[in-house]
Amino acid sequence: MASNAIYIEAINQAIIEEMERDTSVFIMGEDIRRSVYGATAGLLDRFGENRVLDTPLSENGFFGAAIGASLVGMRPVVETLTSFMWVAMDQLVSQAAKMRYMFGGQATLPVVYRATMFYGGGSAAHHSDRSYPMFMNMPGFKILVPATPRDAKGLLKTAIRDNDPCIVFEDGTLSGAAGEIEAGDAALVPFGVADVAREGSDVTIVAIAGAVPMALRAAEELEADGISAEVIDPRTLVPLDKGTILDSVGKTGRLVVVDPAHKVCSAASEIASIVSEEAFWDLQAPIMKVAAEQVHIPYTPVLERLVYPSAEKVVTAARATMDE
Amino acid sequence: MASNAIYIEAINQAIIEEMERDTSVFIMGEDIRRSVYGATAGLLDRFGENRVLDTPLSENGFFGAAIGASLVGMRPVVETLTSFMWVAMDQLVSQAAKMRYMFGGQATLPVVYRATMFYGGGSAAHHSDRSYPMFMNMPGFKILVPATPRDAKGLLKTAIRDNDPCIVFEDGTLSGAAGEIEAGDAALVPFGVADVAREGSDVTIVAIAGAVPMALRAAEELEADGISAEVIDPRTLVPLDKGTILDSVGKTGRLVVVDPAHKVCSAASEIASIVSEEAFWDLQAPIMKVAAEQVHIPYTPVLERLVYPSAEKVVTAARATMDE
Amino acid sequence: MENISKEILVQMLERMWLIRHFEVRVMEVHSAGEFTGAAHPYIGEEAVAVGACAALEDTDYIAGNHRSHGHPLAKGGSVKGAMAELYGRVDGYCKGKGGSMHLADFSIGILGESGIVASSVPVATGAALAAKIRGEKFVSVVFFGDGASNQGACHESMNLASLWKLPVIFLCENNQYAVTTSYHDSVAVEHISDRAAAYNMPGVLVDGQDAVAMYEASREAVKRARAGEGPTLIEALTYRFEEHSLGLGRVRRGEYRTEDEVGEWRLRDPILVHEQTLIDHGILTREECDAVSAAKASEVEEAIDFARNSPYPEPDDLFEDMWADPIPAP
Amino acid sequence: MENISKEILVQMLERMWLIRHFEVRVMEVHSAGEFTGAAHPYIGEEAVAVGACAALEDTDYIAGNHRSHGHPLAKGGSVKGAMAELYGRVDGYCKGKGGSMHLADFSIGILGESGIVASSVPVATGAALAAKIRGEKFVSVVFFGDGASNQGACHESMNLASLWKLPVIFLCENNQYAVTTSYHDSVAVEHISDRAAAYNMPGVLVDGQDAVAMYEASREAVKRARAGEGPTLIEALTYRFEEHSLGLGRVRRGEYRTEDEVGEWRLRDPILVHEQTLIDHGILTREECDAVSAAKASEVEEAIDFARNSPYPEPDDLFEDMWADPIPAP
Ligand SMILES: Cc1ncc(C[n+]2csc(CCOP(=O)(O)OP(=O)(O)O)c2C)c(N)n1
Ligand SMILES: Cc1ncc(C[n+]2csc(CCOP(=O)(O)OP(=O)(O)O)c2C)c(N)n1
Ligand SMILES: [Mg+2]
Ligand SMILES: [Mg+2]
Repeated sequence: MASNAIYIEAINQAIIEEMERDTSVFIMGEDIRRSVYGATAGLLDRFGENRVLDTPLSENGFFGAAIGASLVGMRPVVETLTSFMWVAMDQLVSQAAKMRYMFGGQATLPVVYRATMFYGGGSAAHHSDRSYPMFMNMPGFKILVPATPRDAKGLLKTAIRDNDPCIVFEDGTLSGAAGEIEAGDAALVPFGVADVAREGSDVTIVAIAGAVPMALRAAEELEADGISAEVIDPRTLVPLDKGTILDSVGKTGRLVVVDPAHKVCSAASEIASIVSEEAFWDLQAPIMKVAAEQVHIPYTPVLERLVYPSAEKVVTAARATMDE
Repeated sequence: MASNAIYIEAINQAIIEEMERDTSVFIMGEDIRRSVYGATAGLLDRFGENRVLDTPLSENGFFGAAIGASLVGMRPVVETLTSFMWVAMDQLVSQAAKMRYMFGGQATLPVVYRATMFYGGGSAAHHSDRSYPMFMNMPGFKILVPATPRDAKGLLKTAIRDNDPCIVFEDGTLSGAAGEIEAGDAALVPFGVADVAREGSDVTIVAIAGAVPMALRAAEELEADGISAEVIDPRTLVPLDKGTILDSVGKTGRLVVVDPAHKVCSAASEIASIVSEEAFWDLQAPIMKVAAEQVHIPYTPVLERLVYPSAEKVVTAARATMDE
Repeated sequence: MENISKEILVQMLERMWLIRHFEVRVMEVHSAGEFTGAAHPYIGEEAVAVGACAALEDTDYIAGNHRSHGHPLAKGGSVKGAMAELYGRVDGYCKGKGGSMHLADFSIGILGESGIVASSVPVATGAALAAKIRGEKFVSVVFFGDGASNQGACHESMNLASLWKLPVIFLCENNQYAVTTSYHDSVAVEHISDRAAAYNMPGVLVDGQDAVAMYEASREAVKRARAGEGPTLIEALTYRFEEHSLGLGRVRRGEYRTEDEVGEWRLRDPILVHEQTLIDHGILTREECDAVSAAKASEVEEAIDFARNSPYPEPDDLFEDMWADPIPAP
Repeated sequence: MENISKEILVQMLERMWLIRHFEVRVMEVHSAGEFTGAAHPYIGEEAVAVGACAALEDTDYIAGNHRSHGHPLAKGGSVKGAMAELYGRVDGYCKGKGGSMHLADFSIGILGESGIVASSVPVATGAALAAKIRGEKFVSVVFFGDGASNQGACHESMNLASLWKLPVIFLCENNQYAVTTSYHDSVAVEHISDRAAAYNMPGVLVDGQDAVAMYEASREAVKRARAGEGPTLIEALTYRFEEHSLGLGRVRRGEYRTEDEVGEWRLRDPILVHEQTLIDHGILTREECDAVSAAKASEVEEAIDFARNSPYPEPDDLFEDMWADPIPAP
């Protein structure tokens, strides 16, 4: 049965359902017993200290401990922020990402990293990372970017059941976003299946995570001037549902990619490069990237808001493709 | 006066010349006094223990110490391998890359990281990283990818004199490559100026680091079937000389990008996305990416050689753009 | 106590009051919505930074962490620059780009606060390395928490500093908790200062509520550092009187520490402790102490007025300050 | 010594000889160009891994580092699988994908060797965490070097393991050098085992040339771990008889350690030491010892034949083993 929930509640429910379902699932992170970031509320009471671990401030140590536990049959869920992954890159890259291949398939690592991206709220340069493009370049992670409560819950549940290292990039700008969610297995969302958030015929807008609502707002504005925009949410970047994007461009001939990450070597760059190779003959206009400016995140709100994509920037880019 | 040298000697000379020129320059790394990797030969005798520091195995610690020293007037050169940068990502990302902007321009960090990419020689997954695309996504580093002894020397000298954090990705596959180099200031190579390694009119081949010699071999093969390929070596990825690439595509209408890094969110992806936005109307064929397969680097030579770009792959891609 | 100048004893009170009033007003204007973002009050811990910085010269360096307002003010950084930074204005230390967690006043050796825990420890170690290479006499002090002490960066930096006898002081502010986590649940040893033995350096456990004790321990460590004898690890036992951070309403104190515990520590308010010392030793009268407080309170008000009237950056400023040697934007 | 079974005493000699012959032949076939890439000989250090693994069950786990051949062979990993891996063949532990630095035989609890120094320390700690969460009795042992002990990963793992009383043994192979760097120039404390105090865990300094001493210390640590009393840090004093790595010709021994020093350590060859013990205690005769050596030598020859005759992977294998739940290649 479906119900309504906000993004952060959906995550909480996914964790509860999977911990109920499988006793090998446990969660670890900093101050999660008291749910400092909100997603782990009620877990301690329900599952006890043995399965809800508050860690010392040692991300490299406990990210790696999660890997080791996963190798011997556990299914750890690790809570963190994207900005705290830098100190743990050793374990993320050299162990989680590489281990299975390096050992010829002997290692199986069902570990999930839940990394919240806090940006847009004056958190400044040290707490505003949107780092999924860097992890896309490194083989070995399944990379999930839910933009709705349904996908936040469904992709996390699928990730916990998946047998490979997964990173869920949870978008902090969406924490309070409401939507309908399912319960139990009905809530599962498959990897590699993009969501056509809105159908259209003139221009394809591929939008990632927090950019999806912007793209939908932009699509409404565009409709006002008679431009029909199709909005595609890839939902997972590894694997990436190329087919849905290529088909849409085949229909519209125009592409705008909206990505909250820094624009150089971004997910938008990757998607643009795929389309310019595989759907070149369908294109009727240049591919437009709308991504974060290549500067760090300034604290002051008057500057921070200028960094990211916005509905306005998307509208401008989409119009530009139409003028061609 | 020009002389002949191999790539690794050119690096050694650049360090010596800059340490002679400026006493604030010092070098630190693991086992550099005995020049385990070859580039630091003779430095200890010439400059003494105070300026040639062997460090403990603590990359995060000494990469960060280099940052701190640079803040107060020193010009550290840090020797490492790309694969050892993961353990130091905290200092590289949260301090080196972000500090100046975060502190409103108060911090000046003239620090250089010399990161060798050892790949192609059976070093396996842990020692074969070609990670420059990940650093391109993160603002704050000037990123240099020398493909010749001249550029290995010239870019390193420019980097040591530059006042921003620089990473020189030295290509281990080129260590023994010979070429002509200049001495002193004549050797300086500016950032942001691509090298047209070979002129041509039918197809543009942009090649990075170790891919440059491949692209040149491919160009010769292509010439045999009457295809005139222009080979462009960007030499620096941040800043990137877009102009030279766009002009070339304006002339040829065809683009192949060759990148030894993993292909997803690679430098090749970025360059393809720029051209598909800014030179779209010049393009007469899909943009082809020739980059490393999205798997880790296998030890066994029979598989490893299949991962990377090769002259053959470049020829095939270039021909494909001509067939369109 | 005897060999501490009256000037320093009074200056320590001034700086503690400055920080206290600064933080109290920050909590007020923040909850009034005058600016947003996280901010981590230093209330209760003033003696730590103030005592340590009283042992430093302007030519010495400090680096700190997310609990970031006390360190620069203790080192003598501009109050107006600090407040304007919190307000995100161009006259802030960082022109509004850094905010609360990234205060830095390089003009007097404040190499900046780091939002990423323990991340400034290697940086401060590096400033000390420069002193050694150049044969200069400056020292550097890095402030980090009990939680931070569990980060690998601390281990690597302390080992490096001790090996090379670098003039750096590792100042661990053990305020008993990392957010909601007691240090007993995150540090496997009883006293963090005991870890100094693992690096063959002196480890000192100090009453962080007593500015004089902090000053004396720091002066000793600075002497050692300047003499080329290497680093010292100082653990200051202190307490965070307020919650972890402004804007983290979700975490209520009662959930991880008792009112009694907070109450007992409040009895050892570092300002009360220091004023008592000054009065007992006839250095200041109660009235003079109150005058110090009043003077600092108005200094903070001026800083708030200054900040409120300072302009926000212009849109074009977004692309400034990325590079010392600029390159074209991609 | 009394309470060690003859079986274990003999098995330790067998495994030491196995490793010794394996390494000697690897050096020969590598220099003959039968395979390439780096390889780090364990010669001189055999007693460390062999003594430690003799205290383990097959259901226990180990993880190691770049000096990687001794650990799996000591744990009882397939000799053929190890050799075939060095040859880059499909019958190798990792189907030729890992090579020398990434030997791993998961079938008997060998979680793999890590080329990145200290990187397997958190992983082994995590295996122990699983034992605790599930209330199972297995333990894990991680082998790392004196150089590695300076990595933050060791600090974080030891703190975590001690806090949570995890059944893990941190086994530091102090072979005196990290490549060319003496541990006196990289470790700020005299004995790495002294660092255990910083984590409130036992630290034991052991003669790493004596298999019996290694076994006894490890057995004690394993007992503690299985009893839920937490981790132990063991520092084994040992020595690398050969150069750091095959294929690093540039580094000549004379440059960083003297022939005399090498010579003195060679007198304490762990195999000589252990054979003397066995003979003195009348457990084996000289002839029986020689027979053990001969048997292991031929086992290694068989492994080499096996490896030489094992096929290389097929091109399509390049894309295998990336995922447990496969996804389309991009
Ligand atoms: C690497 C990293 N991990 C986690 C955080 C989130 N965080 C911010 S402050 C803090 C607690 C720090 O505790 P402590 O070091 O004791 O300093 P205190 O806040 O008590 O002054 C945490 C977990 C962070 N900023 N950086
Ligand atoms: C993080 C990292 N830094 C540097 C290296 C290069 N490296 C490989 S082995 C080694 C020395 C390791 O010394 P130690 O830990 O004592 O082990 P040993 O080789 O002496 O057995 C170094 C520096 C590496 N592999 N990983
Ligand atoms: Mg604290
Ligand atoms: Mg060693």
